[in-house]
Amino acid sequence: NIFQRKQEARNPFYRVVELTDETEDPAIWGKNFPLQYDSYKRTVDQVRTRFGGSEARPRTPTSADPRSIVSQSKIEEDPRLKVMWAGYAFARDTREERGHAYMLEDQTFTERQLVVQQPGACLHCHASVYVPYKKQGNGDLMAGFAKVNQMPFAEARKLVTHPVSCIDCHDPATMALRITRPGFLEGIRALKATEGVANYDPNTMATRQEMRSYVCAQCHVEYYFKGQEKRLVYPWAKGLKVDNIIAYYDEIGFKDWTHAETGAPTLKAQHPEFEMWNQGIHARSSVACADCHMPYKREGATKISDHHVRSPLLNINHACQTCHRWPEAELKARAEAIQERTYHLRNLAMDALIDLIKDIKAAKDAGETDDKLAPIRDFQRKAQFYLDFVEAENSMGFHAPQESARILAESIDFSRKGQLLARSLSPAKRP
Amino acid sequence: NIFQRKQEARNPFYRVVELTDETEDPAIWGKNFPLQYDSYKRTVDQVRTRFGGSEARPRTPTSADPRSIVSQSKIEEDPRLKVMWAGYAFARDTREERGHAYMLEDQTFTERQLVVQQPGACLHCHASVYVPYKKQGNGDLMAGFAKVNQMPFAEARKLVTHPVSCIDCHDPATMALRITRPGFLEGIRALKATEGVANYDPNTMATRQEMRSYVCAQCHVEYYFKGQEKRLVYPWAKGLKVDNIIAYYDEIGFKDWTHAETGAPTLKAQHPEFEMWNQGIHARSSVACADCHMPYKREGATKISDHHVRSPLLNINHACQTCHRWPEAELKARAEAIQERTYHLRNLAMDALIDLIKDIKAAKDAGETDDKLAPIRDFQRKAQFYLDFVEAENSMGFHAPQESARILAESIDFSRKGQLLARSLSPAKRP
Amino acid sequence: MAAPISKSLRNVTVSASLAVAVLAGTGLGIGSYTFFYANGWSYFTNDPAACANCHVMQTHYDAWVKSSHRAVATCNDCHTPPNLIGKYYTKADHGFWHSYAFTTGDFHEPIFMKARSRAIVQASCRRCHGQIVEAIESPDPHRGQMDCLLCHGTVGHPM
Ligand code: HEC
Ligand code: HEC
Ligand code: HEC
Ligand code: HEC
Ligand code: HEC
Ligand code: HEC
Ligand code: HEC
Ligand code: HEC
Ligand code: HEC
Ligand code: HEC
Ligand code: HEC
Ligand code: HEC
Ligand code: HEC
Ligand code: HEC
Ligand SMILES: [Ca+2]
Ligand SMILES: [Ca+2]
Repeated sequence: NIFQRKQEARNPFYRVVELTDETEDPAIWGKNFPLQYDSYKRTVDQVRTRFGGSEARPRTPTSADPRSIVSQSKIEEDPRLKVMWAGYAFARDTREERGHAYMLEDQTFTERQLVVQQPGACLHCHASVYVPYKKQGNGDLMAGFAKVNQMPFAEARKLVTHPVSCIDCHDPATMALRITRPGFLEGIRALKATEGVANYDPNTMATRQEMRSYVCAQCHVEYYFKGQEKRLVYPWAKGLKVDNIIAYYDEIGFKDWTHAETGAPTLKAQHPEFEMWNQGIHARSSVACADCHMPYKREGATKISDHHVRSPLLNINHACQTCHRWPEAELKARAEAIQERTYHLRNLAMDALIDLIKDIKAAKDAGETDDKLAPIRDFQRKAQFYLDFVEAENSMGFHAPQESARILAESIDFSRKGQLLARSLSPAKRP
Repeated sequence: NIFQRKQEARNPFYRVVELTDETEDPAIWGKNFPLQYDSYKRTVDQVRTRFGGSEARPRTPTSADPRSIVSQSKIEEDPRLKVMWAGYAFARDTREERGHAYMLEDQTFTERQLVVQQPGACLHCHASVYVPYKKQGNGDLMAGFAKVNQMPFAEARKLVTHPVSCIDCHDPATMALRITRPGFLEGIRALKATEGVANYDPNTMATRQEMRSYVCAQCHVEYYFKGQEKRLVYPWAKGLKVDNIIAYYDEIGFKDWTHAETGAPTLKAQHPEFEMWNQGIHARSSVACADCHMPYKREGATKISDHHVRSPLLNINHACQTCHRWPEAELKARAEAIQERTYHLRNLAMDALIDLIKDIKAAKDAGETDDKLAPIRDFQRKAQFYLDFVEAENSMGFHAPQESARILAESIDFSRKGQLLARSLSPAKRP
Repeated sequence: MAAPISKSLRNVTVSASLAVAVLAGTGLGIGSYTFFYANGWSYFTNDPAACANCHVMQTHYDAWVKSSHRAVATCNDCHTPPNLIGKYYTKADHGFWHSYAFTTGDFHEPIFMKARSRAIVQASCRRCHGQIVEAIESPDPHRGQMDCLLCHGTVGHPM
């Protein structure tokens, strides 16, 4: 009723409990901010869109993996992925990602854990690590980060309890957004240095609108583990485009794995949402991740950010229609037209890559030397990374439609040129 | 001043002369509509943008070609075009297109006229043909069209006097837009039939906003000359996408020319602006050609359509800022970012096509049979048409950024697959 | 209220009398001719039709008539600050520059709001909707306030 609304409005923050820089549990924050907490909890929902969301698939829990529901498997939906990633943990188990509520358990129980001994660095993006890092570093976030990175996953896993929580994005005193992730702090500093800005610190130098994307870019980015210390690094020292990132990896001679069928030193791209969004028209128009994935919604006499982070296509009226006054069906059709085009090219690029892998394997089986194979394997490395940069990016091209198509076109060219080179090797040696 | 402005606002059209359905000369129309006529005359201006507009290049007039100024040559700027079009008139002379004022003389004096005996059908889009068609058809537009199509160009040329003029787009009685071009009337009818609309007639069934694009689509479209009668046809009976159009040509077994180096039955795409625009977000948002290329401008108290048809990037405040509230420099940068990406892919696709042409030539020189070459030549046909569909489209991808990139990606794939096939032919026969 | 907004409003008040003087001083020039001929005085009313006296405001007027705010906010509710001096200063400022620009025809088209006008409009949004947006107002204003117009730029006159 009106009276209650007026109350709510005058008193949007009920400070019923004291929050400190050690309050990890979101339920406690929820006492002060029940509306945000309620929507935050809804990230357990699973609803599928044409290319996003996720589908709840029942499974029989085991002692090794107690999950009774997972989301659909990407490698079963498209088995070519197993060839593309042959020899890497992703070929064993890769699923459609789902809501934030699942991040910790999905990481803990993915079968990828059974293939490779993973480091503590993994947790950076799958748990509320702010308080644990500080504790491990005796109050020093960066020191704790360095320490946890190097631990075996199982050991580090014991230090954390929650998926991403309020404290990971908010300052408990003011509720202002803040960056808590060392990986992003170092990554954005390196990036800004290339633009001539020294010692960039988002926590003091970013605008509010920038922060509405940066809190997401703490995790939704490409990364690798550097050296023995398994330091989590965002490869942005040459820029954010796929071309800059591969140039960076080439320079330091990094590879994620050796392809099982071809012996190529390959790279796995992972969720470069922030990088791709940056190339798109929305980023250029200052439209932030939160604008679409956490749009405002009205609750009584106040409007709040919808903490049910999810596909905007499940929430078109709030996520899109304030800016685009078209009917919901039309907006959905627009997004899907972009996605369908991307999907078509992704399939062409995938076919080309599989063809290349076959040709390299044949040349290798025919006894070609590593010397001769090197430039061809390099084509595979490039073709794979470019394709994966779109495949692993979760918007199926929406975040940057033309750039996604551009990247896939280059991937096709790399694959086919690699094939031409592979086939130019002495055919006499062919089986 | 204000007084005059108020006057103007009350009385925008001075009907000083009577216009009939036979008034060809735009200067006479200009007596009634001096503002539109003044801007219409300014299409003689030549200003270059990064990828559009045109550059005025002086030349020494000859008796065969009296032009003292032409625009830059595309085939000199990128000599790969001569290989792509080898054996066709376009390899002899293709220039950047310029303002409407030049259409008749540029067509008359292009060196392409020296290579092929052109038909009267050419004039459909380069002259004010409405009155001449009606005269030749004794009052029947379609009959006149059929008759002029078949004439030799030189003969038909004598029937016309003006470049596109007021009467080609306007009804002299009401000044409403109207379609006068048989090619478009037939083309759009075939297209609408595929969508289940029978006997479509734009002159009675199109909305005003549609007409603001259709008047341009009378000419800015892909076309071919059908059969002995050289009937001008827009190949839309299966749809407007590049894939639909090539399917149409394949079905009727049409080719524009035989490639001189490879013997492939190739197709030349020509200015498919209407087709490409249709795939873009602006068309989807009902933004018409005239909105960008003839935006409203204020003349005193009246707003008129700027009849100085030209690159919108030379007129950003009127052409774009009504809808996009960003600074001019930013809007230019946005358009150019799209164009640069397209240009990059266009170059990749061009390289791939040239490589394919080399490989087919080598296989042919090595004595491969037409039977064996046929599927490879078909790859060339496809790769060439897809690439040309973007190359010949004059917005360098702006009209449909992702679709242009998609088409180029497919072109690359066709070229490279063609190469793989060419090289799989018995290498023993290679020179 | 956001720092940048209140600051520019304070500047407004301080220089208001000066500006009125300038306006008066030019009163015998072309500005005043325009001002009167174009029914300048109606400008000081709250009637939106007064704005549409200038045909360059006609499109905004036509759009406002169809807007969600037609029944609840007039032009001045959004485009002038609330206090009396600010209000009439802003009107004088607009009035003078509009007349000047209109007469000379020397203005950028389409018309874009200046930064100061943008701040005034956003202050108006907050004046009416302060309550509902309280929860989303920035807790650390030095980072900048939420830009209402990023999402709601068309509420006054969707064109
Ligand atoms: C203009 C709106 C918009 C912006 C801004 C935006 N996104 Fe998206 N995002 C989308 C749409 C639309 C999809 C596709 C959802 C689908 O297919 O169901 C998507 C998909 C995603 C997905 C996969 C979601 C799923 O349901 O599987 C993730 C993760 C994501 N975006 C993260 C981000 C991040 C991080 C940022 C900022 C760096 C960002 N987005 C910016 C609109 C946006
Ligand atoms: C601490 C790391 C972290 C942060 C910070 C983070 N995310 Fe996520 N996000 C994840 C992980 C991990 C998943 C996948 C969880 C899973 O599949 O179990 C995910 C999943 C998602 C999804 C997919 C939901 C679905 O239904 O498929 C979206 C959308 C998304 N995040 C958007 C965002 C946005 C927007 C922000 C910032 C407001 C953000 N994320 C901040 C780690 C993070
Ligand atoms: C830089 C941040 C980051 C790091 C480090 C990280 N993840 Fe993730 N992870 C994400 C994000 C964001 C998603 C959701 C988007 C997606 O699935 O592409 C995700 C999704 C997942 C998923 C669910 C989808 C799937 O692939 O099945 C699993 C499982 C997972 N991660 C496991 C791991 C493991 C194991 C590690 C360590 C080797 C790790 N993650 C390291 C950010 C990260
Ligand atoms: C992944 C990042 C992320 C997490 C986790 C998160 N928030 Fe937020 N929150 C945001 C963003 C983004 C905003 C918008 C801030 C802005 O506009 O400046 C926001 C805004 C808020 C606000 C301000 C009012 C509003 O709704 O806009 C409150 C209060 C809030 N969050 C509470 C919480 C609580 C309580 C939790 C835990 C249950 C939480 N948040 C978890 C990202 C997050
Ligand atoms: C805060 C404002 C805002 C939000 C929210 C927003 N957009 Fe946009 N969108 C823009 C702007 C700005 C542009 C660039 C064009 C322009 O200047 O009008 C754009 C462009 C687009 C385009 C054309 C780009 C292209 O590549 O074809 C599409 C499609 C689109 N948006 C769809 C969506 C969808 C779907 C959503 C919701 C998931 C969404 N937008 C959310 C502001 C927004
Ligand atoms: C949303 C704006 C917009 C619309 C709508 C639009 N165009 Fe364009 N057009 C452009 C831009 C921008 C360019 C690139 C100009 C440049 O590179 O200088 C362009 C380029 C062109 C060119 C080449 C111009 C030159 O300077 O060389 C032609 C011809 C053209 N368009 C015709 C059309 C036709 C016909 C239609 C409708 C079927 C259309 N355009 C619709 C914006 C538009
Ligand atoms: C269906 C309409 C149409 C027909 C038929 C047509 N043209 Fe054009 N022509 C155009 C348009 C539109 C342009 C401007 C766009 C461009 O150059 O791509 C153009 C441009 C030209 C140009 C200037 C640019 C250049 O290529 O050097 C020449 C010369 C020309 N045409 C000659 C001809 C000749 C010769 C014929 C007959 C064989 C012909 N045209 C038939 C529509 C047509
Ligand atoms: C009667 C045929 C015809 C019609 C109708 C027509 N055009 Fe053209 N247009 C041409 C030809 C031919 C050229 C090239 C002239 C040359 O290069 O000599 C051209 C050139 C152009 C150019 C290039 C100008 C430059 O500087 O490069 C633009 C832009 C253009 N047209 C847009 C339009 C638009 C918009 C419409 C509709 C309002 C339209 N045209 C209607 C035939 C036509
Ligand atoms: C290539 C096509 C084309 C040609 C040629 C053309 N016009 Fe137009 N004209 C248009 C379009 C498009 C409009 C906008 C009509 C609408 O919005 O319905 C227009 C509008 C007009 C209007 C209505 C008022 C206005 O400015 O919007 C007048 C008057 C006019 N033209 C006069 C002329 C005169 C005089 C000539 C010859 C000197 C001419 N036109 C040549 C396409 C053309
Ligand atoms: C009559 C309105 C109108 C005009 C004029 C117009 N646009 Fe747009 N533009 C739109 C709409 C509508 C969209 C789709 C996004 C949306 O819904 O806001 C769009 C989208 C865009 C986009 C994003 C699409 C993409 O593929 O990235 C760019 C860039 C753009 N316009 C640039 C321009 C430029 C440059 C001009 C002038 C040459 C122009 N526009 C003229 C209405 C217009
Ligand atoms: C509900 C608030 C509101 C009302 C009522 C309102 N406006 Fe506006 N006005 C705005 C906003 C918001 C903008 C900024 C639009 C933008 O930048 O996207 C604006 C901008 C303008 C501009 C600058 C041009 C532009 O689009 O930036 C003019 C002129 C204008 N308004 C005139 C008027 C007139 C005249 C009226 C009354 C008929 C009026 N406004 C009523 C909110 C309003
Ligand atoms: C004398 C004619 C005239 C009248 C009356 C008029 N305007 Fe304007 N207005 C203009 C002109 C001309 C401009 C463009 C000035 C410029 O951009 O420098 C303009 C610009 C504006 C702007 C945007 C420029 C800025 O200051 O940021 C707003 C907002 C605006 N007018 C609102 C109004 C309102 C509200 C009214 C009625 C109370 C009104 N106008 C009455 C002629 C007029
Ligand atoms: C004079 C008071 C007043 C001013 C100034 C004002 N509004 Fe409103 N606004 C209202 C009222 C009253 C309603 C309708 C009441 C309701 O439904 O809550 C409303 C409704 C709205 C709505 C919901 C309807 C819609 O159009 O989506 C939005 C959003 C909104 N206003 C935003 C704004 C913004 C942004 C500004 C500043 C540019 C602004 N308002 C200026 C009084 C005002
Ligand atoms: C990033 C986009 C965005 C920005 C910025 C934004 N809003 Fe909103 N606003 C929304 C959305 C989405 C809704 C719809 C919420 C709903 O319907 O639940 C909304 C709703 C509203 C409403 C209407 C509530 C109702 O239904 O009655 C008002 C009033 C409003 N906003 C005012 C403002 C004001 C004032 C500002 C600036 C301080 C602002 N908004 C900034 C996105 C935004
Ligand atoms: Ca998902
Ligand atoms: Ca040109």
